[in-house]
Amino acid sequence: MGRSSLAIVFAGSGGAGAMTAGELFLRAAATAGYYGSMNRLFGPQVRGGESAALLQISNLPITCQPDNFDLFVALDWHKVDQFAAEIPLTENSIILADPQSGPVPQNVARSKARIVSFKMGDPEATPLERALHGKHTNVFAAGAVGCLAGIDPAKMRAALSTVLGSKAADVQRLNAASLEKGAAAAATLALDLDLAPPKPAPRWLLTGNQAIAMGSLRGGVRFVSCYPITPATDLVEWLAPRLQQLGGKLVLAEDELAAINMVLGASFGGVPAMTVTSGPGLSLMVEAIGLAVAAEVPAVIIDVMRSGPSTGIPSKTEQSDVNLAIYGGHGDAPRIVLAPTSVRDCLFTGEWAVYLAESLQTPVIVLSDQALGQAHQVIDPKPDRPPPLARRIELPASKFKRYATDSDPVTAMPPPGTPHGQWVGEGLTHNEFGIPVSGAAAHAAQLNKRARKLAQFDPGAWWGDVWGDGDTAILTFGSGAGAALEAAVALGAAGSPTRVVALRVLSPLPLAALATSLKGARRIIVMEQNQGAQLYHHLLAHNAIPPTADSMARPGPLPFRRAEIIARLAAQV
Amino acid sequence: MGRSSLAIVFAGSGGAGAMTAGELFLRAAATAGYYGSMNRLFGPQVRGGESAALLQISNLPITCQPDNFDLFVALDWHKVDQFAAEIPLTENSIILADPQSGPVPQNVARSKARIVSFKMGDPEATPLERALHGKHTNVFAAGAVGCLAGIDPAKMRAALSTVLGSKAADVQRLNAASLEKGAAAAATLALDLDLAPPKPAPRWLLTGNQAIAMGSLRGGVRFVSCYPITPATDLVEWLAPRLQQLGGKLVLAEDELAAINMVLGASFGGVPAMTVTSGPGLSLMVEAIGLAVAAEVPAVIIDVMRSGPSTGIPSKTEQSDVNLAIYGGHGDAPRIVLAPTSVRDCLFTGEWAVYLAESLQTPVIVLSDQALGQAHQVIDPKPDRPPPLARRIELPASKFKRYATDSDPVTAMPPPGTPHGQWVGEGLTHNEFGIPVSGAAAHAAQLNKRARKLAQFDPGAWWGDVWGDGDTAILTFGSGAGAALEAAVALGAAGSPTRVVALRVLSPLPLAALATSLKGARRIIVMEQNQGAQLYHHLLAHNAIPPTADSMARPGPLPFRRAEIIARLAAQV
Amino acid sequence: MTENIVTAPNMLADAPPGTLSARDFHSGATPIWCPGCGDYGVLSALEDALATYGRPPHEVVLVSGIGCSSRLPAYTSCYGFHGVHGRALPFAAGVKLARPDLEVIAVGGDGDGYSIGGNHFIHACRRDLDMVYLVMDNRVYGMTKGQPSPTTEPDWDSDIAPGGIGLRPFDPLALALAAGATFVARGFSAQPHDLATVIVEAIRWPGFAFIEVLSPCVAFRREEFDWKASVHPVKQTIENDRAAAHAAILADDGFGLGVVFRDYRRLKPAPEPQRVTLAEIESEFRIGA
Amino acid sequence: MTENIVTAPNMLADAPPGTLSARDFHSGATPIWCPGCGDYGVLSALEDALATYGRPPHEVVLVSGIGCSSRLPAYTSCYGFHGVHGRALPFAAGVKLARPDLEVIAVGGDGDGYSIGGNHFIHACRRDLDMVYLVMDNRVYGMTKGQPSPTTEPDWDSDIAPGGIGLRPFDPLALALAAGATFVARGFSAQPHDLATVIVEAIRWPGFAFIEVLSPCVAFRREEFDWKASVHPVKQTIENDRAAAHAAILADDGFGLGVVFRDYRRLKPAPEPQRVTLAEIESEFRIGA
Ligand SMILES: Cc1ncc(C[n+]2csc(CCOP(=O)(O)OP(=O)(O)O)c2C)c(N)n1
Ligand SMILES: Cc1ncc(C[n+]2csc(CCOP(=O)(O)OP(=O)(O)O)c2C)c(N)n1
Ligand code: SF4
Ligand code: SF4
Ligand SMILES: [Mg+2]
Ligand SMILES: [Mg+2]
Repeated sequence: MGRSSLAIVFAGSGGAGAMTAGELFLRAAATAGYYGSMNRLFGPQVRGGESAALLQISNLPITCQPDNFDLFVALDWHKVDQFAAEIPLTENSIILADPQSGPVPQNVARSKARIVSFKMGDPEATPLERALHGKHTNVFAAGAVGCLAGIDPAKMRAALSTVLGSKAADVQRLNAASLEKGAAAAATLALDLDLAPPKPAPRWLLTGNQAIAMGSLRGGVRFVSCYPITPATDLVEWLAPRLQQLGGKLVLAEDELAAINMVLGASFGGVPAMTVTSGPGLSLMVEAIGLAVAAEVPAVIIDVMRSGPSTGIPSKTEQSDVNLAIYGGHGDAPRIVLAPTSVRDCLFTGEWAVYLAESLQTPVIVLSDQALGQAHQVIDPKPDRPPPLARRIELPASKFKRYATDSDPVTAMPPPGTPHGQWVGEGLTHNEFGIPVSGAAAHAAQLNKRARKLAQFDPGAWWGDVWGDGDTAILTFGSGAGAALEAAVALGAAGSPTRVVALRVLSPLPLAALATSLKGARRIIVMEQNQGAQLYHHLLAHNAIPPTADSMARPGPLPFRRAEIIARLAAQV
Repeated sequence: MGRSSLAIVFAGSGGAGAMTAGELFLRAAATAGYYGSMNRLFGPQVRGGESAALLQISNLPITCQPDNFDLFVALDWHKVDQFAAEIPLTENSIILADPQSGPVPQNVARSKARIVSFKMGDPEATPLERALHGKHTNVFAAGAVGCLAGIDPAKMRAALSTVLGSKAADVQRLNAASLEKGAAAAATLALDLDLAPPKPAPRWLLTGNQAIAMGSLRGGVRFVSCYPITPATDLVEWLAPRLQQLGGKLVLAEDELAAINMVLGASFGGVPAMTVTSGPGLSLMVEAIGLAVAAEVPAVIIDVMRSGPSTGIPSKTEQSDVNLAIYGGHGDAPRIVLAPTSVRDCLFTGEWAVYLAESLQTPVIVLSDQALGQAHQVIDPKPDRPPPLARRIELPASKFKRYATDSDPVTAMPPPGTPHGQWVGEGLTHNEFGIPVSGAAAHAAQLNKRARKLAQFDPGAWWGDVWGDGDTAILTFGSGAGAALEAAVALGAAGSPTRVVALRVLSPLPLAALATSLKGARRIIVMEQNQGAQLYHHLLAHNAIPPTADSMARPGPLPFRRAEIIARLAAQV
Repeated sequence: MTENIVTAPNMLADAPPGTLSARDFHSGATPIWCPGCGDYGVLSALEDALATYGRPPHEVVLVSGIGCSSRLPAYTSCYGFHGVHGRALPFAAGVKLARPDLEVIAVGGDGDGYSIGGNHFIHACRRDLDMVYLVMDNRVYGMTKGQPSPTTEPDWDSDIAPGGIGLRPFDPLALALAAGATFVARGFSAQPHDLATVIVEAIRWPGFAFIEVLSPCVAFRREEFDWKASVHPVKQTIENDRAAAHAAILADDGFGLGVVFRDYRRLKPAPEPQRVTLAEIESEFRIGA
Repeated sequence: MTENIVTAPNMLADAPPGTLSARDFHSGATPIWCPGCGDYGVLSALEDALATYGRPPHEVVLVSGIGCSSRLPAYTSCYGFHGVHGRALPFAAGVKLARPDLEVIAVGGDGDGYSIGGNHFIHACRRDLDMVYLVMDNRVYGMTKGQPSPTTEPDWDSDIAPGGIGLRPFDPLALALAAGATFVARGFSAQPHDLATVIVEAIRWPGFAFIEVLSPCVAFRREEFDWKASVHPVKQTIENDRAAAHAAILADDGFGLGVVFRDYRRLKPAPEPQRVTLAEIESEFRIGA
């Protein structure tokens, strides 16, 4: 009847095409009806160095990386062992390697995984053919794994042609041949990796970055300005042509200071606007975020977090911009900070961020992370959508005061071009008309106006996600949520009922909802991927958790896995 | 026997010279042997608008603004009433005004202060003389107040000539005449403002900004790069010529990004270096502060806080950059954050900041504020000095690893020019040699190295100042400390023993010392001048205070005064 | 990439019927400027120019950074934004890109534009959006009470740079030219009528139009009132020939007033992309049954 | 302010005795650069130049920002600093101002230097400190995998700017010149020997020496390998005449190699201030008895 999930790695050096193998396999499995996910590892080289595609295929939605990989396919061994810490293997794992690639490196062999010799590449290809067209080891290997996992060969062929795209016909033909040969060769291996039959359904295959981008488009974003930065660049690269095709604009700014100020300008012009960055860029934006708070200009800021501080590890994940997102900026400049709870939720949170920014005339920061953003995942396609909320633009019947403090703190913000609506956006302390003043009363009145906007913001049911009601509660956010949930499921099965609370709204903290969600929990552990326990301290700062709550914080870039969480919970009792 | 203190305001429009009157009077009183202080208020005009000099003269050191002013001298009434909220008067106050200036404005008259008509200016001057040399109303008024307060006329004359500096002889002569005439005219007033005799001692007259600058010079700073910003500019303007005369350099950068990076460059070069800014500038610097953390480069950053967020109220005080100073920057980038507890302490804290930065190879942010920075104060001249601490530069006997993690976390940092010491400062995650790597182990090792540096930092007795042991504790910092102390003294006298804890080290929090200082306190109130209760939440975040502690937070720009604190404490019981 | 020659159609159009007067562009707010500040002249020239140009105040957006000069937007009756120091140009670019139908004018000072905002200045020249940038250059940071800016003479004495900053000042016109600006002019606040004429031309210019305005600071640079004696019209407006424009700017004493350079050569705009719907974009993700 | 003519004494000096070789400047660390990246040629030219110049590695500081090219410092045996994106020049200025005895060389890419770092670039030209700035221009953001930079051709197609960015590229030499640079040169990574010669001259130049180096990106701009066929020596090195230099740069096709401009005219440095002690400064505060 086959196993319900399978975790596979394709790894190899520059030309070996591990990523192509991974993409092809993921797509085929997804088309066949499995859930799946793929994360990618790269060496230090800028391009073409060694790489590894980390895949999972399952009959259930996948939300985190596996404790161990079942199958490690070495396209070659060139420097591949540097990934060892990120690719856990056990004695039950299988390593598929061509004896021609040489011995298994120590770092990998140490796992005691079973090594299976497997000649990869078309044994019949002539040396000339190989030189001309490459060895297609990767496609051969993908074909082999497809066969071992029991993926419908027709789906494999279709996925191959999608992945190859517009490549020349002979390239297509030779690759197709390699795919078949790989499958044929695998049939000779006595390995049982068969998956249980899939449960096909209409699904989407996308990355977290694409999901946020899509959400923002749904929310109405039609202007994006940004400066490239890993791991956020692919979000905007996906967005650029599509935004244009929707009649919007994507502008490459000279730096992040320009990017965020262009966003504020476009937003002032009346168009929902967004910027996309990672930690270093967010650091450069905090002055202008304070301006957006003070002048009350909507703006969406996506931060795809990476390992910090400073340049850190640009291509790898961490959750260490919590403090900056919530507290970054001089003066009292409260803003909304959200975090998607999964790749699938990126669609929801991306869209919601736009509505909140627009309706509350405030900057909204979305904290995604590399692990979510660059994960390719198969998801169920119809996630909830937040109800649309729009900017208040209609002029009041009485005299228009842009920054009136005597009414609803959300005041009218007519876009330029509106007759009789003229106002001057102001970052200095101002009176109700927006004229700079320096008195304590006006200062307090405007600070209170802005605070009231956030105080009246009610996230409703979307403040976060709660699973279970065990007396241990794991409180977490972002890419940690999936692993926490898997751990909770396992702990519950083992007789330790555990609940998981994943915050979607990190600031202002949804205190009442959080208290309800934690009711009855005898033990609270705040789990996050940074050294400073930033979320934990933020929660303590607002008495959202008792001083006795525990912290489970460690830096990136290794993802949290189920086994680690279970072990840590056990150790801390 | 006379009163022990006197609070006086000189106010008037552009040409009226309220500031000169204030400076002259303060200097004379100080020379005579009184403590004194002066704060300044300006209207919105860039130059030459209305202004007010807020003075106090006393036989005791002055550490905060008075509850009320005893004497309000209106040089004229032109728009002066806009300062009313900042110049509290009572029925016991006296307003000295020339009937020719017209009626007392409502905002001021509302106080019910006693209005005393007083013709200001030389009654004998001819119209031609007045046109040529001005009316010297301000000097006349200062002469009058000097007489009323019983300041030695010789000291008044000496102070006048100091304040006039290198002005022409006839200007000096005419002003001196006005001074005399003012004194003579005052003698006719039946007002009892006589001060108790002074207790002369060698003292210093300086601003908080000058005191920090002096402290930094004592600490060895010989390179400053900055970009002008109110209210920090006068600090560097004072520093510029003196630094040059000490063989150092002050560079005017093109922006704050350049300023902080120049500071890091100079520091890398081996020279203790500093930048000076206010909120908006600090916001722009947080990326580079993270670099200083990661690459372990000493740097002193002075933030003279003003009202925020965004451009806020540039010339007025607030304490709202606490969050930014402690938490600003992406990634885990802990740094040291200090705050001087008084103008006098600016000398100490300015010097100490340099030693901490140098000895721990870390950025140190000093949070001063406009109320401290621009207050002119008479202080006792020999404050404690911290023991000098220097940078570790000697190469180890074994192979030199700039970022070694196996030893003292403070590792050698030889300056360029040192043979065999070559190293590359690195903002990416790096190994012990400073080579960029992306593994989790090296990442954690370096984060831990830096965390250990801060963990081993022991501020000793200088973590903060504690006064008294009452069962109510006011926990505060910066310019709030003086007012809290005065309130505590009054409360103690009224039978409510109150202690004051003023933090000098805001981060990392001196948890043990703080706990000791709060021992036995049944009520803890965190007092700070911002809306978000930033310090309060920071203390909660680290369990430094119990969740039951109270917050007394409100935004600027009005200073905390004794009476307000007493009232708030009473109300909150 | 092939080039287009723009003939700037609206440059040739007549002024619209004079239904608006300078007063219609005045907000009535009291400037915080010192009496005698050059910026008053700029404000009145701008109001005149806008009246002449003839679009109503609600279709005009004035964007500024921080500084005395940057206070200008609130003194007009247009839409406006007084942002943070140095970032007027990217904000203005955002407005224009999002709302090409609006008339966008960025204003500010020499510190705002050439010091902290220098990068945006050169990139705005290169980006060549259809907007105006007007810098009130007083060769000092007025708002922070008198420090040398990038255009200050090297020997100008100040507290922060005793004896002078010792650096050769920027020539903003040369910088703009080198960065690719297509319209470069200089005005003088004490000649508001001529300045208004230049501003109208700049508004009509179908690209980025840069006007450096000499605007004395009465508080910290009294000597700048002597500029009255130094200014003179530029010899000629150079068209298309950037090298000649550089030579002319370098040969000038810095006091030549008028339009210095116009470049009619333009890159062909990219073709409009095909339109799609949100649903079509979503369908890209679809996989499986 | 009067001007000084510098004759750049060390320009005329002989090369010091050749006790150092290029190897002495090599750290042995393995570059992360793609095989074939132009930056290898720049690294070897720089090592050669430093050996020729003859100061030992510990007296040289290499400063960079972020980008492929900015990885260079760690590949040499000198002191170095790999800072944040775009800020190499102010960091280098800090080193030089604090330690005039050191040899300071800033390096980086076109994104680092002309995009995010553009303001520091023009201000460094103006500040004219005695240091070298070497930009490895590949007309692309290599490190972030292929986006157009300020020097990229307007029609270069990329994911982020489909069909091309549509903006006229900066000419870095023209910008440097307009910003006041006194030494402006262009090199080519595939001609490391000539490049080394230019670098030596730049090091010896007693002011800010800017070298734009064409350095192809094999990963994202394969077509740049055709630059080999396009480069040619500049017609002449222009001295002091900035207008002529502008004209020459504008007339050039962007592939002229060599020193383009040298300006020997300098401002007189301010006189050294009188020295005081800390105690004397403290005494200013003293008041009363
Ligand atoms: C980030 C930041 N840095 C510094 C300042 C302080 N600041 C305000 S205006 C100004 C300079 C203004 O000079 P300029 O643009 O020439 O305007 P002017 O006042 O001369 O008209 C400075 C440095 C600020 N507001 N924000
Ligand atoms: C503040 C900040 N923004 C963006 C980035 C991302 N980033 C790293 S390198 C780079 C561009 C590099 O281009 P270039 O300077 O031309 O160097 P090359 O890689 O082409 O040599 C960018 C945008 C960053 N590290 N920091
Ligand atoms: S300080 Fe100078 S620039 Fe500012 S308002 Fe006064 S005169 Fe004008
Ligand atoms: S991506 Fe381009 S610039 Fe970067 S190392 Fe590779 S070839 Fe060189
Ligand atoms: Mg100015
Ligand atoms: Mg590049």
